[in-house]
Amino acid sequence: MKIAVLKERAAGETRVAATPETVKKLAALGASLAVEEGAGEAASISDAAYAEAGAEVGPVAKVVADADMVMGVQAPDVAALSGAKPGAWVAATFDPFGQRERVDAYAKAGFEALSLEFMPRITRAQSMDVLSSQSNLAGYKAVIAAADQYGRAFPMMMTAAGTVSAAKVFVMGVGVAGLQAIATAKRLGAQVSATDVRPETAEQIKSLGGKPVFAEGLEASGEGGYAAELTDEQKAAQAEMVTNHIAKQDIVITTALIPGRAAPRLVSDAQIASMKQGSVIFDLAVAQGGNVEGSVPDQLVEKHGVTIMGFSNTPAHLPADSSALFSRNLFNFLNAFWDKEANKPVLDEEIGNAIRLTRGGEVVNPRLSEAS
Amino acid sequence: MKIAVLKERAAGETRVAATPETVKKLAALGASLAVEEGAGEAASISDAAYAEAGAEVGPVAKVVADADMVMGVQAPDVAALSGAKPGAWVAATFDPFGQRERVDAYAKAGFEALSLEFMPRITRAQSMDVLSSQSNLAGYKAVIAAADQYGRAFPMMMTAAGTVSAAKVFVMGVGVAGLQAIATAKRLGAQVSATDVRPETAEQIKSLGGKPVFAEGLEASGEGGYAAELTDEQKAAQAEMVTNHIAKQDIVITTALIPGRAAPRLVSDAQIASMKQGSVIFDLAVAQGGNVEGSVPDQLVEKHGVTIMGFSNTPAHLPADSSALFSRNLFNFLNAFWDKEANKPVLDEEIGNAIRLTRGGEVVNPRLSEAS
Amino acid sequence: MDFISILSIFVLACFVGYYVVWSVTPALHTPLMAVTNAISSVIIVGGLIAAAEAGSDVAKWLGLAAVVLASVNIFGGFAVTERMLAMYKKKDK
Amino acid sequence: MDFISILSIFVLACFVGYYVVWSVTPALHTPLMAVTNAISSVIIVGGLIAAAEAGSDVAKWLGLAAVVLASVNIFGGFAVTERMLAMYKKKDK
Amino acid sequence: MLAYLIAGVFFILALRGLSSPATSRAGNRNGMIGMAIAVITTLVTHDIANIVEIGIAIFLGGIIGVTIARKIAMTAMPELVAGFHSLVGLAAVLVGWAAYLNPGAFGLLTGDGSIGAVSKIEMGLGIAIGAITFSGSVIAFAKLSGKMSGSPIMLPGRHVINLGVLGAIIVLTALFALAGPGDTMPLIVAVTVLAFVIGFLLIIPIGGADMPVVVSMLNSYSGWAAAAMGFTLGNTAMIITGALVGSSGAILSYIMCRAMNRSFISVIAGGFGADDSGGGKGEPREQRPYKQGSAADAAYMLEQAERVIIIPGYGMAVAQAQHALREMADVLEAKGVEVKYAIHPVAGRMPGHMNVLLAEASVEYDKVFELEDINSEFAQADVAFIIGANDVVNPAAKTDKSSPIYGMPVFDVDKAKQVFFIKRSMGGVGYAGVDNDVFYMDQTMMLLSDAKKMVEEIVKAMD
Amino acid sequence: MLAYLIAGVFFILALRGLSSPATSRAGNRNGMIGMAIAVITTLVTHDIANIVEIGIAIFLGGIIGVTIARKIAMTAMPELVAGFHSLVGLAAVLVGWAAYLNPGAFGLLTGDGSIGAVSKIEMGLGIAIGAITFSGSVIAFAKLSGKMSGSPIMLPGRHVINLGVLGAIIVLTALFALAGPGDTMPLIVAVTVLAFVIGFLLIIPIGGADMPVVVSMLNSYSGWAAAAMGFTLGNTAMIITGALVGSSGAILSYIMCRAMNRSFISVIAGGFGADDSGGGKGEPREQRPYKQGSAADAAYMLEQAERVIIIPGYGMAVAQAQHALREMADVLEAKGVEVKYAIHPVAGRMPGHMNVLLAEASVEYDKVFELEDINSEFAQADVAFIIGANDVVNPAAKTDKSSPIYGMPVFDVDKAKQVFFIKRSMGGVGYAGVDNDVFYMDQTMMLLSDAKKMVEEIVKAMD
Ligand SMILES: NC(=O)c1ccc[n+]([C@@H]2O[C@H](COP(=O)([O-])OP(=O)(O)OC[C@H]3O[C@@H](n4cnc5c(N)ncnc54)[C@H](OP(=O)(O)O)[C@@H]3O)[C@@H](O)[C@H]2O)c1
Ligand SMILES: NC(=O)c1ccc[n+]([C@@H]2O[C@H](COP(=O)([O-])OP(=O)(O)OC[C@H]3O[C@@H](n4cnc5c(N)ncnc54)[C@H](OP(=O)(O)O)[C@@H]3O)[C@@H](O)[C@H]2O)c1
Ligand SMILES: NC(=O)c1ccc[n+]([C@@H]2O[C@H](COP(=O)([O-])OP(=O)(O)OC[C@H]3O[C@@H](n4cnc5c(N)ncnc54)[C@H](O)[C@@H]3O)[C@@H](O)[C@H]2O)c1
Ligand SMILES: NC(=O)c1ccc[n+]([C@@H]2O[C@H](COP(=O)([O-])OP(=O)(O)OC[C@H]3O[C@@H](n4cnc5c(N)ncnc54)[C@H](O)[C@@H]3O)[C@@H](O)[C@H]2O)c1
Repeated sequence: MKIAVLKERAAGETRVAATPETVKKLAALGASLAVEEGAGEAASISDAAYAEAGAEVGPVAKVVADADMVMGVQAPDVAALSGAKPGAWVAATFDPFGQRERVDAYAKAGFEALSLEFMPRITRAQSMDVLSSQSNLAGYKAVIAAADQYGRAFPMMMTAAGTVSAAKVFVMGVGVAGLQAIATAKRLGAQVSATDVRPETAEQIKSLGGKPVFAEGLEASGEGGYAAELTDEQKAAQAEMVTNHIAKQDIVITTALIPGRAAPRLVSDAQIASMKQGSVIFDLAVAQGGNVEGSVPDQLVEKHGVTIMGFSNTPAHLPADSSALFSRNLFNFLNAFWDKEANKPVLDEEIGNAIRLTRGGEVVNPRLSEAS
Repeated sequence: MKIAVLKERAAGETRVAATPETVKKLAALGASLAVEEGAGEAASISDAAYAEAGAEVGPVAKVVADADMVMGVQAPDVAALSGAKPGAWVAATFDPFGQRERVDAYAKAGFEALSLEFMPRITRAQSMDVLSSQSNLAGYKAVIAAADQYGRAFPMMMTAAGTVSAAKVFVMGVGVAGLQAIATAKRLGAQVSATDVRPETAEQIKSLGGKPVFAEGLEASGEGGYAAELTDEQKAAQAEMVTNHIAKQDIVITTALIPGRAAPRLVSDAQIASMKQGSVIFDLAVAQGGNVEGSVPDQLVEKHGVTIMGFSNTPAHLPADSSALFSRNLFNFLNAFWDKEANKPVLDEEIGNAIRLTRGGEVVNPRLSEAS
Repeated sequence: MDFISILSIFVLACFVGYYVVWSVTPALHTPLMAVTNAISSVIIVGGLIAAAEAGSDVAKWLGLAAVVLASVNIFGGFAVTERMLAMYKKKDK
Repeated sequence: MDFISILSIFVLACFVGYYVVWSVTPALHTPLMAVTNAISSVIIVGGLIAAAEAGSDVAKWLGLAAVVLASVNIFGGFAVTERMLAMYKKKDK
Repeated sequence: MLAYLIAGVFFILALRGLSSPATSRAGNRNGMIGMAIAVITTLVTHDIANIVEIGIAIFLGGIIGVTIARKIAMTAMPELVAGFHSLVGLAAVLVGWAAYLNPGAFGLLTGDGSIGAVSKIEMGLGIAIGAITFSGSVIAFAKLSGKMSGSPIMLPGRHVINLGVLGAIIVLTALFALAGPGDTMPLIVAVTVLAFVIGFLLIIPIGGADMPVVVSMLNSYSGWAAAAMGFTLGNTAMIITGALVGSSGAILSYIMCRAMNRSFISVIAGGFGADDSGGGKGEPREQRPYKQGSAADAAYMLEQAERVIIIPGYGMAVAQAQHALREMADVLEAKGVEVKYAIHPVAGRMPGHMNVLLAEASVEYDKVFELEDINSEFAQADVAFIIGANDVVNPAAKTDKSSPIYGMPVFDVDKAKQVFFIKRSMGGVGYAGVDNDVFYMDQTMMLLSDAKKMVEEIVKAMD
Repeated sequence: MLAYLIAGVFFILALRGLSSPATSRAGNRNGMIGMAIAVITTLVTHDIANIVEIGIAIFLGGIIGVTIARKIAMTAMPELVAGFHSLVGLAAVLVGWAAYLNPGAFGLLTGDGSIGAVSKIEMGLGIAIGAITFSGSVIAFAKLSGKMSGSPIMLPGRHVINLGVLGAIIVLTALFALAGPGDTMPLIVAVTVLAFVIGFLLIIPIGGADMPVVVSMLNSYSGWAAAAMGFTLGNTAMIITGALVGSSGAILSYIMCRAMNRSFISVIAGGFGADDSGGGKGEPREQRPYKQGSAADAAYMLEQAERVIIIPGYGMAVAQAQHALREMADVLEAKGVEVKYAIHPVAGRMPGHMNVLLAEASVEYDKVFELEDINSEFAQADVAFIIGANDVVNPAAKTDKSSPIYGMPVFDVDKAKQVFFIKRSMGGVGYAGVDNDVFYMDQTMMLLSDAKKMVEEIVKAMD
């Protein structure tokens, strides 16, 4: 079985879907690997390192030719896949709701698209879950970037020249990224508070030394540990809580997402205006529509003396680690289903059906059929 | 007594020598304050805030006119001071060794230049010591900036997708900035080691959870808690230790300075070449000539896959806090010597003679006479 | 011996017993019970006297029976304690 | 009372004394000394007997002197202890 | 007899030695020496008509005792001790009767050739307490060894019956003391029989969980019986020892109750006060037996260990126990114990959750290991110390295909010699909400408490 | 006498009560009750020829005792106790002599109208120990109250002299016991005199720092004297009490030596073994007196406090004591004590040094105060707890123009009721390298140890 790893083509994408480490491990399973020239450059991995790990390194056409499977971080345009075996697998993130046309194109081209962000949140799939591994790093990066942007220091310092008080950091949305953001801000010495709509997160916030700030009676746990959308009434309650709390904050990190929908709007312009001069808001959801009014991906927006920032692709700002974890997720996925005899992975129903978008020219995923 | 606060004219300078807080306190002592329009802008302080605190806000000419004293972060060119009283005091940092011409110009213009970086390191002057307060913030900022630049996360994370190992941070030069760098890196979860030439720093490194790494037999404590220059032999010993240690490091922060001299060269190009791809070096001494071979102020230099960075003015990257501390240092200085009856500060010999550069048309500072 | 002396001895011994176990590690509760059990077989002294003296045959046989029972206890109790305590031999470091 | 009983009582009381102070808080060392001092004035019993009985005038006066000294101790010792312990009155919360 | 006093002192030293593991073996030796002194003194100071029989009796008893002690399984210790108690009780009864039948030998005869009233009271008490000890211990033995159901057996109206019998014993003993020489036999027989009965009645209603306390209490009774006989015989060794055993046994039962959080009164009063509800709070979802331990137990075993592996989980984070944990590890390391931390990839609620907290507590990175690197070391570990983890040690992930966590790699804690498991209650579950077989393993000791509090107590208990 | 036994039990309970502050007052009461029982019993059971004189004697003694107890300054307690000891010693001598002169009254006469040899030995011992107690206590009193130099006075050849005198006492006592009725007087006089002398000789060479141990040891002696007289008189109360006081005093001196890190033997042997070097290790740069405390003392006072202010400094950082400190504060807060942290602007070695460490230990920010905000609160604080800080609490910064730290604002710790000062030794200095008057204040207790270790011990001592 030949697996091709392409250089990412999306703008700003610095990650790569395989590292020398996973190349070696996949080769040990029995696969033959081909890696496009320069694929790892942005993640500080040289072509030589891939070659040394046992991959064939070459130009894209040669790499894709006759591949049984293509691995990517973001799914490549179908055009880039010409030459791959018919019905070949393409394992990558597809943003299936946002880029439906691409999914349709894959179906038309007869590839089997495996969308890694549809990996079910079950215990045994934890090690294959790219959303978790990438959100985790994104949560860390958001705080570091905000700290670098902020004109003051995070920790309290009582010095001979007077006291620098600790920055007040407010984390909105306490999923994987939010928790790591709490942990990181706390480490830096900030006073951290956080909010969510799933009540079980209160204990989790405290377990990292943060202070939960919850609107009363708000409870919107959805399926699989995800959040559900709020009713209008709930939204009003939440907005009021935020209005009261946010004016005292120096740093706000928003991470709220609802699967399959636009990110919820958590911070309004009026609320931003109530904040102190020099405060910083990092909108981790900016690529999904943004939690913060006026946030623009990859731009520093200054409003009412407050800086609003957010990256369209946060994990790409930690290319080395995010590539390492992404590629290990992919390896764990293939390894779990690898069939020695067939010398290829054979998926089971629970996970296979969950992540498979297209097969035999059709869009087969139930979540996509519902959504359309 | 009229005190003028100017908007900083130096490139990249974002700080300001007075904040509304110190304006109010100085006014309470009996001074009348004049602040140039837009002086606090870069530090998130509006003109209105100054006015509210009791300062007269206006264009530079009006502010300087008849001033008994001018306060600045970096000393302005003499040209900007026309209109001030003859013999007026100018309290600011002068970089007297680096910008000797400016000092001479001040002498010629008949101003009394008070160089704050010459504040003696005695206990009662601690609260007036701008070097300490600004180095402290610089040490913090260096780590945050390096962390933002680094393609990986600092802390160890054992996750379902595998382990991210902790970044190894090496701090060279353990003065005020170095200690804060150790503390900040440690907070972020890095494995921190540090080195210096003053042996008493070993205990201080440990007191922050870092690991001292010292070249054997190296001891070069100078006067007033500063370091002395190394002999060639000592330099060789240090270089060997660094060569052995640095290859294993992910992040290097250099802070070594020797008063009145160019910063010592601590890291050579060959040593950089031995480091891992993707490593980051932050040279805090870059403005004083740099501890690292090839470092250029305010530029990201990439050499052997390693990023070398450094700001010409690090505290200016935390404008709000650095202004607050700088201006409080200044206030503490004036307050300590304020003579109620004369309604102006009257310096004593120990501190006055130490910081006074020019008076009555002459360069009067002993350190400058020695140096020339 | 007069009653007051005996009583004094008794009372003081009660105090000693009280103090002596207050600080026992929980892990030693069972061995401690085994030892006190063995020690309480000091009743064998009564059995010995009964068995030793002439006068009543029944009393002698009762005494002998008491001696057997108490001996089981004494030997068994100390031996079993020794076994239990072997677990607590200080590890060699 | 026979010697063995007395000796038994003595030995057992030594054990009790040993145990009773092992766990004393250092802060209570001085009050403890004051109390034991007061208690050891139980020697007054001897003084009382000497003073009470007829027979020897010298003995009587010696006894009375002993009673005075021991009384100083008893009253002084307990009173001073009470004063010291007043410092340790549990604060009202 | 000075020798008896010396024997008494040796017994005191014996108990004293037993209070700490370091001196416990010397303590046991002291006990033996004391006993040898007492026996030899008795033989030497009496003219011995039947030295051969006595020799045989001692020899016989010794053989039996040593054999039992050698053969018995370590797990059967509590029942063995209960069994031994019954022997002491019976011996006391026999000695009492012997004294009654041959008062002259014990020097109990008053001027008129009868036994003095005080002596008779002491004798009656000795016999009664001995008999209670005997029958009570037999029941305790039966319950502990499983020969009888461990659950409490509640007779209707038992309070009234018990009080009646006890009253009868007291009245009969008084009558026995006052009765003339010819009338005493039926009275003492009645006392003996009733005492056997009450011992039985008192222990029958006490549940198996409280048995260790009962055994200690019976131990105390056997001491009082010996002391009573000592009064009768005017024997210092018996008085000292009896009082010693009596009071130490009582205190020990009290301490045990306190450690188990049970009311002392309700346990010792047994038949009088035992509450009718079953033991244990916070029912496990499945009523399986588990062992609960105290901080002191854990402290002791940890100190004795050579290799300890700590497995932190979400509960440590909730309790914010990381600082206390680090402190515990410090203390252990100072004692030469090797301590490692095993971090599961999904321990906690976010990736790297445990790492954040351990770094906060300044745990060195080189003591922190990931699953693959440390899982093979459990076989060499003396203690696996699980603090607030649950799912990540659940063997169901390896064995039970129907479990929601099936397929996740987990720590092989069952390979460790001893497992400590800190959680707040048997009722609580982990993220996956499933029961965990580790709770019920033989080598597992559950430490039920808030993690921070428990670890702090363990630190306190170590020194 | 049953009553004497009861008195003895009350005395035991008295000492037992004194072992913890909570029960100490009840303990003192028990002591009074026991004494009352003993005295009344004696009066009731003897025919009293001189009840009036006795009444006057008791009344007189009582007045004196109570007056002294009321008037004495709290700081003079140790010398007062020493003074009281001398009285007990003298009383023992007097009673011994009374018994010698009027043996009939004490029932000491044997058949032939003389005193038995055993009684004479007991009597001789009682008198000798009493006399040693007396003269020893007088010296201790003089040294403690400053009436005599506290420094050890070393006689040349004192070891030989002491041994000789002691030997003479023993020999003379033996002769006294064996001598015929007419020859005893000179012997007992010689014993008495020599005992006075040896008491003096034994204590003279012991330095002032060891006096508390000596007082406790003399306490023990007074107990033995009472016990010896108890043997003579066959009095249970005196025997029990004497043994109790004797052994507890000895143990107490041992405990005190251990706490002070001094060898027990070298102290009690006094004249025999006292090393000729002055006491104390790690000389302070100026030999000024200071109080040293133990973790248990600190724990106790902290628990009793309502407001505690912690002042951390560079030493806390060096010891990495922040986690332990946080733990201590947690325990105190759980007991209702208010705990605040006072951070000096230049504490540590870098700006914000303390903040980093306290944040690491998760100390809430709202408990951390800067100098200006908290300095006025020391007047209301029960305890200022200085851990590894030094320069930042040095009052020389306010008062001494020549000091290198003159002009720096410092914490007004002298306003707090009690100051604890943790550092490793009296020799160590802070960054500025100057001595600190706070060490020598009345309300300061120095806790000399590594900061982390000390705080951990304090936590252990609290419960
Ligand atoms: N790491 C991740 O990224 C992540 C993310 C989401 C989910 N998960 C899941 O979370 C689980 C992690 O497993 P885990 O072993 O760490 O934890 P766990 O299985 O959730 O168990 C937590 C344990 O801690 C106890 N506990 C809670 N509070 C306590 C306290 N204050 N003191 C003492 N004990 C306390 C609980 O029992 P009591 O209530 O009886 O005290 C329970 O036994 C896995 O199932 C994993 O799949 C992990
Ligand atoms: N904050 C800054 O930016 C800065 C920078 C440079 C200098 N300074 C100067 O540093 C000083 C700071 O004052 P400070 O009060 O924090 O500290 P300090 O005056 O330096 O005193 C430190 C104290 O800690 C004790 N100590 C050291 N290690 C210890 C351990 N392991 N356990 C227990 N005690 C220990 C030392 O006594 P032993 O040795 O006897 O234990 C000493 O008493 C000021 O003089 C300040 O001017 C401050
Ligand atoms: N068991 C597993 O296998 C596994 C693996 C990974 C994550 N998870 C769990 O899944 C959950 C979701 O994680 P995620 O990070 O992917 O979530 P996410 O990225 O979908 O959302 C981020 C957070 O935003 C919150 N949110 C949504 N709408 C909000 C609103 N209006 N206001 C405030 N907050 C809002 C969500 O509750 C969530 O906590 C977490 O609890 C995580 O622990 C479980
Ligand atoms: N008492 C006071 O009032 C006071 C106030 C502030 C600072 N200080 C002390 O002054 C000292 C210097 O502080 P600073 O930060 O201003 O120093 P700095 O900025 O002059 O130098 C930074 C560090 O570089 C080190 N260094 C110099 N040459 C080196 C070489 N070749 N290799 C490695 N390291 C080298 C120095 O030893 C120093 O630690 C510190 O000890 C600080 O605590 C004292």
